[in-house]
Amino acid sequence: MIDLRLKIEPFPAVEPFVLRLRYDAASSEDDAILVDREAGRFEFDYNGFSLVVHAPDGMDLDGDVIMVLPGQGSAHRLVRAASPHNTFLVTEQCDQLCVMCSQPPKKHHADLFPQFLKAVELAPDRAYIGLSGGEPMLHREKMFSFLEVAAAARPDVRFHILTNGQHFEEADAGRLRGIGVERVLWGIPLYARSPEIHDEIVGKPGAFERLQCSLSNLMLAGASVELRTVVMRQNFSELPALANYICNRLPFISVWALMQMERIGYGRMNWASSFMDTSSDFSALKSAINTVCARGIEAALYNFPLCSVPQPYRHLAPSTISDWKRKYLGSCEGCGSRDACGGFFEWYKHDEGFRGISPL
Amino acid sequence: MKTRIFAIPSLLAAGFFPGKADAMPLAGVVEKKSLSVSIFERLKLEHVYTLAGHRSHSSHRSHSSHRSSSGTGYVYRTPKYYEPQQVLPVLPKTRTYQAQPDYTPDSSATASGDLSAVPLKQELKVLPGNSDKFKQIVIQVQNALSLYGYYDGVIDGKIGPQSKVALAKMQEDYGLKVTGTITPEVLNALSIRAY
Amino acid sequence: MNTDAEGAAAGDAGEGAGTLLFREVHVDDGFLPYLEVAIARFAYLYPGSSVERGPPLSIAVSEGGDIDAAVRDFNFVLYRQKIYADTFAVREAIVRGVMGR
Amino acid sequence: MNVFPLKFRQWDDGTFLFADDAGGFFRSDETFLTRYAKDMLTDDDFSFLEENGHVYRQVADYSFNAFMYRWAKRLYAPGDLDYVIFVPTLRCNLSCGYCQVSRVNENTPGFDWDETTLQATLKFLDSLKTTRMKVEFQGGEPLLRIDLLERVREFCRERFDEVEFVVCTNLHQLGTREWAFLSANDTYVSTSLDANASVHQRQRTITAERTAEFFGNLRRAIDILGPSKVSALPTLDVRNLPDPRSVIESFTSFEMRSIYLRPVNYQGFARKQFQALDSAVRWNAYHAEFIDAMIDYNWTANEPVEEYYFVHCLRRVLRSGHNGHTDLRNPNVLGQSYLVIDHDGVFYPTDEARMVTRIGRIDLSMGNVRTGFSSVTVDALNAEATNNLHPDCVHCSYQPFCGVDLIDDLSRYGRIDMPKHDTDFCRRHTHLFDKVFELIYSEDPKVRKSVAIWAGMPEYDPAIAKVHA
Repeated sequence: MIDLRLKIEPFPAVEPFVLRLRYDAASSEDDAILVDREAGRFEFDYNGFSLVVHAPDGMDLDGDVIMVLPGQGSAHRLVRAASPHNTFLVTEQCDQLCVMCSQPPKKHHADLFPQFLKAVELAPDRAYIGLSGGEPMLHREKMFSFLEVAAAARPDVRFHILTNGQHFEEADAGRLRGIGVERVLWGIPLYARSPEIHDEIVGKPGAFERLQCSLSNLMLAGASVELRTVVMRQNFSELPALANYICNRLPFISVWALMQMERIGYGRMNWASSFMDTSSDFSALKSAINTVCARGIEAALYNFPLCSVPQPYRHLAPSTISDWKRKYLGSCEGCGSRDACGGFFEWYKHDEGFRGISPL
Repeated sequence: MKTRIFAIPSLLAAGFFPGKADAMPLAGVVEKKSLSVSIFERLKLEHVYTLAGHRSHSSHRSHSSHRSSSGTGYVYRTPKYYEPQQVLPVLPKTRTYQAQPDYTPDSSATASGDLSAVPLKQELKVLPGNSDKFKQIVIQVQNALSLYGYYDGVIDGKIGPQSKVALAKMQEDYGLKVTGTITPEVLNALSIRAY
Repeated sequence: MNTDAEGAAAGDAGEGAGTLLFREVHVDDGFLPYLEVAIARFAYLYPGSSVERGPPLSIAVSEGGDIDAAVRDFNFVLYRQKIYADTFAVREAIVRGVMGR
Repeated sequence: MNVFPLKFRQWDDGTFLFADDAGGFFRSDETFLTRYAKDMLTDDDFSFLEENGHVYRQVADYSFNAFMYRWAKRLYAPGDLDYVIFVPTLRCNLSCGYCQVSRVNENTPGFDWDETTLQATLKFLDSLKTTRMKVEFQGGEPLLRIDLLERVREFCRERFDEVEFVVCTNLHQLGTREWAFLSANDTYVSTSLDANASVHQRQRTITAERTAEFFGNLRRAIDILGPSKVSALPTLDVRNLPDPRSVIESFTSFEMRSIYLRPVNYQGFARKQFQALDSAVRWNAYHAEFIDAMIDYNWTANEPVEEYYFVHCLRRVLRSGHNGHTDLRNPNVLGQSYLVIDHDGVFYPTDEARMVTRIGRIDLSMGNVRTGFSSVTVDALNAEATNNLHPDCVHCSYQPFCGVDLIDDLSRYGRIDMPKHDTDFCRRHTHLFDKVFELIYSEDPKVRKSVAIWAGMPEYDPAIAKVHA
């Protein structure tokens, strides 16, 4: 696993601040310049102050945007310049309680929008930044303002925002278009065509109905949506009906992502009752995928090891597990497809996992 | 019935469109006001999202009536997963779809180099807490350096070239690591409490 | 479709048209408002046919023509005109909704 | 609950296809039709219709909005002009029997772009908004003026971010300079391969020597440019149609798997002479036979084949927004996203319009590159280029998948208000869509295999062929 935190030596900050690490020259007063480097220790000059970061020698920190929190011995790597996997955790609050949630919600919220804004400002050219939660849109007003200011400041930066889709209004159309509908991809989960099953999975009565309303609003606004469906025992047999529903009711989506579960958080607690071994039974997925493909809607399989997917569908399974939480099994050693495969989540447990897989 | 067969009026005559001039909103003239116009606008943006590295065969390119043009039509070789051009680049779940903004980024927004600073068009919320604190410390450091004869510049709370030289000299004299910056050791040596 | 009577007659529907095959067609009351436009449309689709309004309405084709097909298609035309009229407003709403007018 | 208007068509097997204006479709029977027409739909009917997006409760509810979106997405919205067809010369070094209109002899003077026209064309390109451009060189034989091609290509590469060039060539008399031109990464070859060697010789090359030259050059093009950069069209004579299997064999022997069947398109007098009414019937029957031959071929072949236009139609049935072919669009807006510039600098909306004008049928020119646009006639046509509420099309189940080709209508009948079912365009497309649906609803595993390949599905699934019993 790649650590998303960096050990730092004490720094006299009184509130969280964001800076960019540079090896050569500063181009902003938020840049810290490397002045000294020895085994595992990088010393930067940040406006005359020394900032000492401890990191493995091989690690490239140039261009990384980090956040220093007062009194903490580590800094958050908000943007790793060399990685496409950069996500800001906007909040840990959430108004749904999904059975497979990988990051169960917390009550407390620390507001870091100004810091995120600075991080966007300092991000590499054409960065694609993820915003996640919790439910980021619980802080609707701040999210919209953040996106508006960020969009104006950095016309080249694009966003991928994970939201439960419970908070879009018809009147948001203007703001969405102001930010730029082609610059934001909203990743929104929908688990079943049946309201009961969907509501049960997300632990919120009425969620399906509200989601339908939001999706309709997003469609009218011209927003770009990635519809996300975690495949589970609860919704597996419903997938073909959901595919049909998508073709008829949500024809505007940019892609339908069918996702395997992460065995962490509630996903770990509910693994036995929820994990669907799609390596042993892929049937409903076939039908669902074929339906949307025929109708011209892109389908994609996220977090599926290639060997768990039947050959005709493998090209739909990009390597999606973030670099920092990806692992391979011992048996992957001899696999010829390893380079193309996203592998397994760090917290995947094989004896409770896919039964029908073997190296390709 | 024989000459003019259009017994039922055409789209235009049916009163859907006020006049010939507006007859082809389909042809690109789209009003901005109405909400649902965006349905149509949306269609024009459709090509924005393409699977990275896998541009759709029919994306925006047209074929004329007499010659099908480049390419091999719809049926191309069964995708072999291992051919690099067929494989999606390693992207996270959050970034599988690479939006291709169909505008050129404002050149003023991206100055030279990848990681250059971007002048903000709108003032971001500043964080006065830290700036004040940093300034306070710098003033204390400049005062002390000045007291000990390392610095004779202005006490302005900013580390400029003169302060750096002073810091380096002081570090050298005190047997500290020479960085020209304010380090915890410098603060200790000057008895400044900052943490 | 309901057909009440059929037969062949000589020359009573067209001048010198030779033998005609004709059949009576029952029209439900619900379709009466669309009858006129359906007859016009049918005449356009079947230039060789003729329709007697009646009642009872009867359809004739010249000998060798397919009277079954003509009656079936007449009913389809009637259905289509009714559907067209009944749904005109929604079509209008769709166009307006999409074009923003 | 309200049902979006359904249009129906009875197939030969007695069942009915129902389709709405947004292209949603299902198969059912006459009893359903009667219930629908007589406002006697049952709960079962409604639940089927609701599940498949055919009903709404009120205007602007979710179902309505989604329908509206699908409806809108079926329409063609032309973008900026980014596709031009140039005819730098009308001269040609072949004299194929079916090409009497669009060529002159190789030595005839006065049928090439002159320097003024070239300069005006470049200036015109420079004035466009787009950042990407596709240029198709037609003729005549465009490579006779490789000097012009080189200059246009050089200019475009400079001017646009993304460029693509297609040379429509007969592949004769190619020298080093021509091969060098064709070898560039951004340049593609489109040629004619009429069925097989014997037909090709009969229709195009006449002598064995020239036939050998053509096939030698085609082989060389495939070998050095790669099969993905070379495409070929077979032009077939309805009076003398080759065995489909021989056509498939000759194309696949060159690794060309997309075959775009074209009937000889006679113009003027030749059309009257050769294209009797039944030629459309014959062509349609042949086309169906060809599709069946491809299905057989694909059942066992490693690399599948397709009939390009048929697959295009199939995808238009299943998908919206599938507007990549200029022949089949609704509305078929002309003169906007692509244009033809003829040898004399005259603008035309399509190549067909150029022919129709050239034979004196009607003037469809749109001005001249030297003096600018004038598009009164084309504007008038564009006002009629939508099929949605056309009095014939509005009742047709195939309307959402189909398009309009007013230039074809004008060229054949001299008018645009023929009853649709009497037009060649309508007959050809009705036939095509009948075949498309025959395949979509087929239970034959061979058919299903090809449908899946052509539709872009990993495997066939009956969910695409809805049936309401």
